[in-house]
Amino acid sequence: MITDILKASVAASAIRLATPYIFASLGETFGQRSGVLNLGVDGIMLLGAFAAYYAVFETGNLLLGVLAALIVGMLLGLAMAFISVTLQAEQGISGIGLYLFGLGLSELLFQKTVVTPTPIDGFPRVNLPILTDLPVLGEIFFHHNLLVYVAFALVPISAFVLNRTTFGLQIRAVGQNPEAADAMGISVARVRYMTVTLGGGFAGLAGASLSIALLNIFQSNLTSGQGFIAVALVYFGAWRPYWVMGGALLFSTVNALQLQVKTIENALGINVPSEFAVMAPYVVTIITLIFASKRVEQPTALTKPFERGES
Amino acid sequence: MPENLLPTGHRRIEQMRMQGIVKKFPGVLAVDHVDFDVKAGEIHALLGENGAGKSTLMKILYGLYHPEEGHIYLNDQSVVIRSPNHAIQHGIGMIHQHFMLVPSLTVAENVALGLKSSRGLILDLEVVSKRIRELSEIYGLQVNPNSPIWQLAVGEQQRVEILRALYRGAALLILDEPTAVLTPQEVDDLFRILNQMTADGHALIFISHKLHEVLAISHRITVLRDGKRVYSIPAESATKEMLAQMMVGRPVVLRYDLPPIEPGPALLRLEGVCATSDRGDEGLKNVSLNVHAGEIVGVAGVSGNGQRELAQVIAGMRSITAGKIWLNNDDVTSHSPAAMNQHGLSHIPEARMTDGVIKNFTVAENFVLQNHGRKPYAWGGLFMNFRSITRQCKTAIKDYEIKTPSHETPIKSLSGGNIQKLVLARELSRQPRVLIAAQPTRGVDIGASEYIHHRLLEERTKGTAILLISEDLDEILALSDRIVVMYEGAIVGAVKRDAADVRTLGLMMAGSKVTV
Amino acid sequence: MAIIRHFLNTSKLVNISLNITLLLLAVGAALVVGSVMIMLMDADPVKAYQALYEGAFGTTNSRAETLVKATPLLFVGIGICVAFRGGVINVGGEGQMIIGALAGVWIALSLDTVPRFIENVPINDFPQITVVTLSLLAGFVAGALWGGIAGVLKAYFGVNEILSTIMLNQIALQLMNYLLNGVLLDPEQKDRVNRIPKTARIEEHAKLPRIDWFSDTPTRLHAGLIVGLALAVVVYILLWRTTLGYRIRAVGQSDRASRYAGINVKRQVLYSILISGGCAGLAGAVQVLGLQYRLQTDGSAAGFTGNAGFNGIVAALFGGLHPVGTIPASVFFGALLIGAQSIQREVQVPASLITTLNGLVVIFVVSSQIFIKRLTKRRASVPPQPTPAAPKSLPALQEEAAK
Amino acid sequence: HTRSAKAQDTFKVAVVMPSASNDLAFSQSMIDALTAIDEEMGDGFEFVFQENTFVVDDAAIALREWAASGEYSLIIAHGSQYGAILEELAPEFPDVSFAWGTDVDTFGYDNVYAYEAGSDQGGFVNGVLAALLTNSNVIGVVGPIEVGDAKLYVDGFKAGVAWVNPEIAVNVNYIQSFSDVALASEAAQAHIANGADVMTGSAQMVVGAVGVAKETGNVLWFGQQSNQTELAPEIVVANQVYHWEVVLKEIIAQVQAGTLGGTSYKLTLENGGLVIEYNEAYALSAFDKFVADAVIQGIIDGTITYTLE
Ligand SMILES: Nc1ncnc2c1ncn2[C@@H]1O[C@H](COP(=O)(O)OP(=O)(O)OP(=O)(O)O)[C@@H](O)[C@H]1O
Ligand SMILES: Nc1ncnc2c1ncn2[C@@H]1O[C@H](COP(=O)(O)OP(=O)(O)OP(=O)(O)O)[C@@H](O)[C@H]1O
Ligand SMILES: [Mg+2]
Ligand SMILES: [Mg+2]
Repeated sequence: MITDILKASVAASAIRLATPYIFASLGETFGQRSGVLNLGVDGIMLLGAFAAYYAVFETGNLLLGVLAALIVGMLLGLAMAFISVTLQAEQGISGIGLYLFGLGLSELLFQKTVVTPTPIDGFPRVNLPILTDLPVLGEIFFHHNLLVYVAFALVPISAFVLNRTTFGLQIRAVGQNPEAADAMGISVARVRYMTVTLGGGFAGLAGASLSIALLNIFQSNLTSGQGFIAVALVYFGAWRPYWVMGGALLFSTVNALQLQVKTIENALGINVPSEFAVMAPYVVTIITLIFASKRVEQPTALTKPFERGES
Repeated sequence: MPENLLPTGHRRIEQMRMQGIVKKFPGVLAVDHVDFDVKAGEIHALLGENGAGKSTLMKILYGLYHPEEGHIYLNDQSVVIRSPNHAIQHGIGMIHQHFMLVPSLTVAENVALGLKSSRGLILDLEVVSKRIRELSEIYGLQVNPNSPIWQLAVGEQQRVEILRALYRGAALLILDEPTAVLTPQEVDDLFRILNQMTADGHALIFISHKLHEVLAISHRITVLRDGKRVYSIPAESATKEMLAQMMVGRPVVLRYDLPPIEPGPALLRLEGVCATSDRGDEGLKNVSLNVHAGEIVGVAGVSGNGQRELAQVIAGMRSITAGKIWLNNDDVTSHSPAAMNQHGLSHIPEARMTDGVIKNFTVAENFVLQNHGRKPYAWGGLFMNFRSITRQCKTAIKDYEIKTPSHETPIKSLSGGNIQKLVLARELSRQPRVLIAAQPTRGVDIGASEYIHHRLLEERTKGTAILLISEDLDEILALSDRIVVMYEGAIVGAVKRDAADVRTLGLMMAGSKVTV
Repeated sequence: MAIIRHFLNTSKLVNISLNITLLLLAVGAALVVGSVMIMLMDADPVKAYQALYEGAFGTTNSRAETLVKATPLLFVGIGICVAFRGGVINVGGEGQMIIGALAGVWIALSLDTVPRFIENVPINDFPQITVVTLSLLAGFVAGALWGGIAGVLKAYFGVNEILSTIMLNQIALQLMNYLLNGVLLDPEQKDRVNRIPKTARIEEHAKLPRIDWFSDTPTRLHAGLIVGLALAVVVYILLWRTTLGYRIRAVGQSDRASRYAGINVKRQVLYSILISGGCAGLAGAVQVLGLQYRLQTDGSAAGFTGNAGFNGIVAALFGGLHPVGTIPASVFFGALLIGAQSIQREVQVPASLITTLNGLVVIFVVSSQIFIKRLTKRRASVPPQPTPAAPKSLPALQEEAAK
Repeated sequence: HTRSAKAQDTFKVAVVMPSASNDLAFSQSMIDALTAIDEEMGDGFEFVFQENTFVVDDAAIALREWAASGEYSLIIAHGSQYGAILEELAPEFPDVSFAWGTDVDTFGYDNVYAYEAGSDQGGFVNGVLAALLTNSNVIGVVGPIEVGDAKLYVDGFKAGVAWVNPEIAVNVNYIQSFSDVALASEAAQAHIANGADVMTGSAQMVVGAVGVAKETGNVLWFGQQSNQTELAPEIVVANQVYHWEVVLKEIIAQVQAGTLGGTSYKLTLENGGLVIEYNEAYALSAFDKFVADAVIQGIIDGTITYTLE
């Protein structure tokens, strides 16, 4: 009995933990599929988190918060697109720059406006008629707030867009062989601007999911590096939305279990050093990938700026 | 249908004129005040050596490059072609010399790329596939709309390119070296299609380094040299020799006579070799083959029938599933490429740009790709000896007449012809006992081709065993002592030089067993 | 313009100085944007930027601190040059630094406690050179092995290195927290309830000597910098003068062509990240032996590394992925980081403003690279080849055609 | 500048601290203290600080600059991770006075003060109250890394709980991070899932945990380091709050008297450096409050003793 409760709560916790990763990783997937690596995800998440938090802090309107995060995220995505597509800047570095910028500015604005961490009323749990009250399943799947569901809904949508729409086809083409796409009359720059901006928006939502849905507070460096894990998860998922989600869930599940281990070990009487517990998700992710060992070719043009007549 | 419409329902381009076109690249006047025109129902051929400016001129017409000077007129209306998109809207299509396909996407996806979908935002691949099938019916171009490009042989990819252009119903179609990779039959098919298209009222521009093709298909011929238009002539009044001379500026030998040589021992031996192809099917089926010292064995075949796999297997770049391989009587079955090199193998790879050289390395660095760790290029295998590398490379540049500013130029800024010469120089300088030459003159102009052929014949007289893999039958016929034909991964026939003729070879390549 | 190009084609010097001018312009632009923010913090930009300059170059000490800050960036950056040239994106510098530091400090400490094997040799009389060399070596090897994990994963299991190195950073951190709270814990701390996770202090003979000959006031500048400069030269030779370097660069450019050439691609991938990790490991060891004299954790990686594992990448790329170019790049970046802090101290603006400013500078500088690219591209391309006279036989042929 | 000269004109203090000056925790507790002193001493006192100096070596630069400038009467390294730096720096500037914490070690230098918080004391009191208030007999603790001030507090808290009822399970979760709010909040979720109805924690990332406790509504929270009541007025019972001004005043007095260091100070309930601040909004039963006050008194006059594991 106690064990099922644990399982249920672990699963629920995993789903919550995975939410920001799914938002951010999906966004990054679009950018990378079109050939742009954005290492600045964490910075965008932070500014998105603050924007959402501040909007709600001032107005109490949650949708306004989401909107703010989305807009801020897309603006930063647009900036990243300008830097990496138009100015053809080395994507690795400009990403790090964007990260520092977001890390600093989000905290700066916070200190200038709200000053000390102050809780807000974030997205409440969505209560579904019967579902929420289902014994175990209810707790696992139907005890969450709106943004959690949005994140998971975005997975099939993203997959559909990438694989079944003309835009998706253009994204894949631009990421694999920009010259060819260009010769077929597709504007490589336009596609990349769109994906990176979209990715920024998703990253913004990832931030919002932390500050106004899961934690309902803001603090300096609220994400504590989750954006970088999100980028890693894109590689784990080999640029496929469903696999990316799988990676996020795996990572988060182990993380959730890891927290449980610490508390049930008293019962079991064993002693796991907390350092190793905390290590677990990272180790498991790598090991899983060893055994999955799918050698998927990354988008050929990833991190390569496109210019006509380059050969 | 109304007079000014094509069967595809698109508007005809009665006439296209380019006037006083100038295109500069840093340090190069690629196109120098060139006038060029083509009419509906006409095929206008464009000739010239590598780097003469043909592709550039066409890329301008297709909106990929923008000219510094000059005007383009469509049906006597001046137009500015800003982008490929724009060109497509004007009914101009282009088949690029270096394929413009996305390897990871399927044929259908590649065709659909950049087109409006009948379902708005959502892809309509079924519709596209259907139309593709129709077109391949009409023009007899077999391709499976659902197979990804990377699985297709070069020839098949070429067909996709053509299909795509037809699909878009281009009224004016530019073909930049479309036949470089096709077999005689394929070429005949292509020409049938092209004639059909001109009959329908298309205007066609045709670029090739193969003079007999040009003479066979085109109505008018224009020759470019170093960016200038040096000559324009109706096809019927032209001859191979004179065209060759026009391009190169000196008489060119187009036929070789092989001095009879007593073939020595078999230096390369394959016995029942099998291997899987990239497609995962049987790439090589139980191939047995001998190449003797002082002998050139030509491997003919439609591209994608195992030639690639054959070369890679011998070079140690592809593992074999069955059979044995000997170099100089040493069993080298499933040895590494390095080991193969050690055993005196040289290999001119098919994919020159991706396998043969490292684009961003200098000419000199590329010159020592395999031997960089050996005397005289390295001390004790540890430190590079640039002095001797430079010396050797400079000699090679001189001996092989490689056009390059210096030995320190990044090789990517050489023309394919010159890149190929460097590869040749490198491979021959390693004094091979066995040489694999895969598509040695693809896309290389006749001047360079002639040169390369002479070098191969020299090697032959030196007593090297040469395996010449080519889809250019003329080349095969011109150089080989013996010819084997590959079909679906197996050797379906072997012919002696004098017994060989284009027709029978063509039939074998098409799969029909012929015994000579 | 034409003249500029002419020079670009001929003289590299002009090209370099152009590089620098552009760099300064970019930084300038970033600082202008920054000054707006500083004013919004109702602080005085002029004073702030004075503080920045003073903090980085004003005094002997600040100059020394700039170099001290640059040292780990240099080590990591040099390693990044090798990795990136070999086509490996090593973002594991943080973890590799940590592991290197652990190994370095462990050797440095245990050389005091090894049993005497030679008679009458007091234990602490290991010559400084021996202890320091061994400790640094340990740092290099450990960092290399840690990087090697990602290398093996990439080469033999097809695990993307960006993913594995990001993960390995976290693992290394936890490892450090565990060891510093366990076997490596300072004996003095062991029996304290509120123990601080730090090692014992290393002995004099394990310290990298300070460099103090250039001034009478003591600074923290230490011999690590010299090691770094030497390493830059060594790695330059490695990359462009040795066959190993040739192979690494070849694989980085085209694994297909390398395979064709008979180069063992997987092994080169492994080598490049081994070397890269080693350099980062060295950075970690140097920080301990040259500056802090004991390893201590606040639970975060940055607490020890100061993000050198990431900033080193930036330095390397600013340095054109060239070990020697990385030297000025590291100093520039070090100066920036040092100066930024002094702004915070002198003008009392929030630290976050400084982080923002750093971000802006990085973005502006990296964005400015395109102009250099645009101008220098002309150097790469083919010079005009003289047009040979039209073929002699032209008129004849034309007559023939006319008939 | 001589010592005596310094003593007369305004007393200038410089502080370097690891996290944001408004972190509702360790760093803020120092800022609050200095602000309090500033209000008292007015013109006679000034302070500058460098916050967010989580990069340990960056603190070295700040401390060095300040020391070399000779402008500051007292230079504080507020963070146990800065010890190694002072250890190297102090001897170079023998006539500059340094203070650092939390630790007891003055390295035997006569220009270094050390200060620490006996946070186990407040931890004990919180623990006692927690034990009295729990119904499920499960208590959850969220900590950063298992060292220093945090460990001291948690161990004290455990002792307090055990003092009331050894049967009560105290689940401690060190999440190995001072900043990972998300993980802290999930740790709290885990505790609640395991039946915890009272929780506490240390360091700035616990805001996440407080949030969770607040949401569930029926889980109580005990604050540490600074007053966290405003985070969740409904469920915060009491906070142990640091008042560094107590030791700082002594140190300042010493420096003004010309002694630059050598002593190590400790915040205790006795010297008023540690204060249990109850949340007025929370209806703590008279009995529980009585017990808590008794325990505080007992610790002060030594009638209640406990051992930390
Ligand atoms: N993208 C480019 N950048 C710089 N120079 C170029 C570029 N493209 C072409 N050139 C220059 O323009 C000249 C003409 O090139 P072009 O591709 O038109 O030759 P070509 O006639 O197509 O050669 P081939 O017969 O090999 O196709 C070349 O000598 C080359 O130096
Ligand atoms: N980025 C570039 N910079 C300089 N020259 C270039 C560049 N791209 C192409 N060229 C030049 O354009 C000319 C033709 O380019 P292309 O790639 O068509 O080579 P090619 O000679 O046509 O190769 P192939 O013989 O295989 O057809 C070559 O002379 C090459 O030097
Ligand atoms: Mg061409
Ligand atoms: Mg060509």
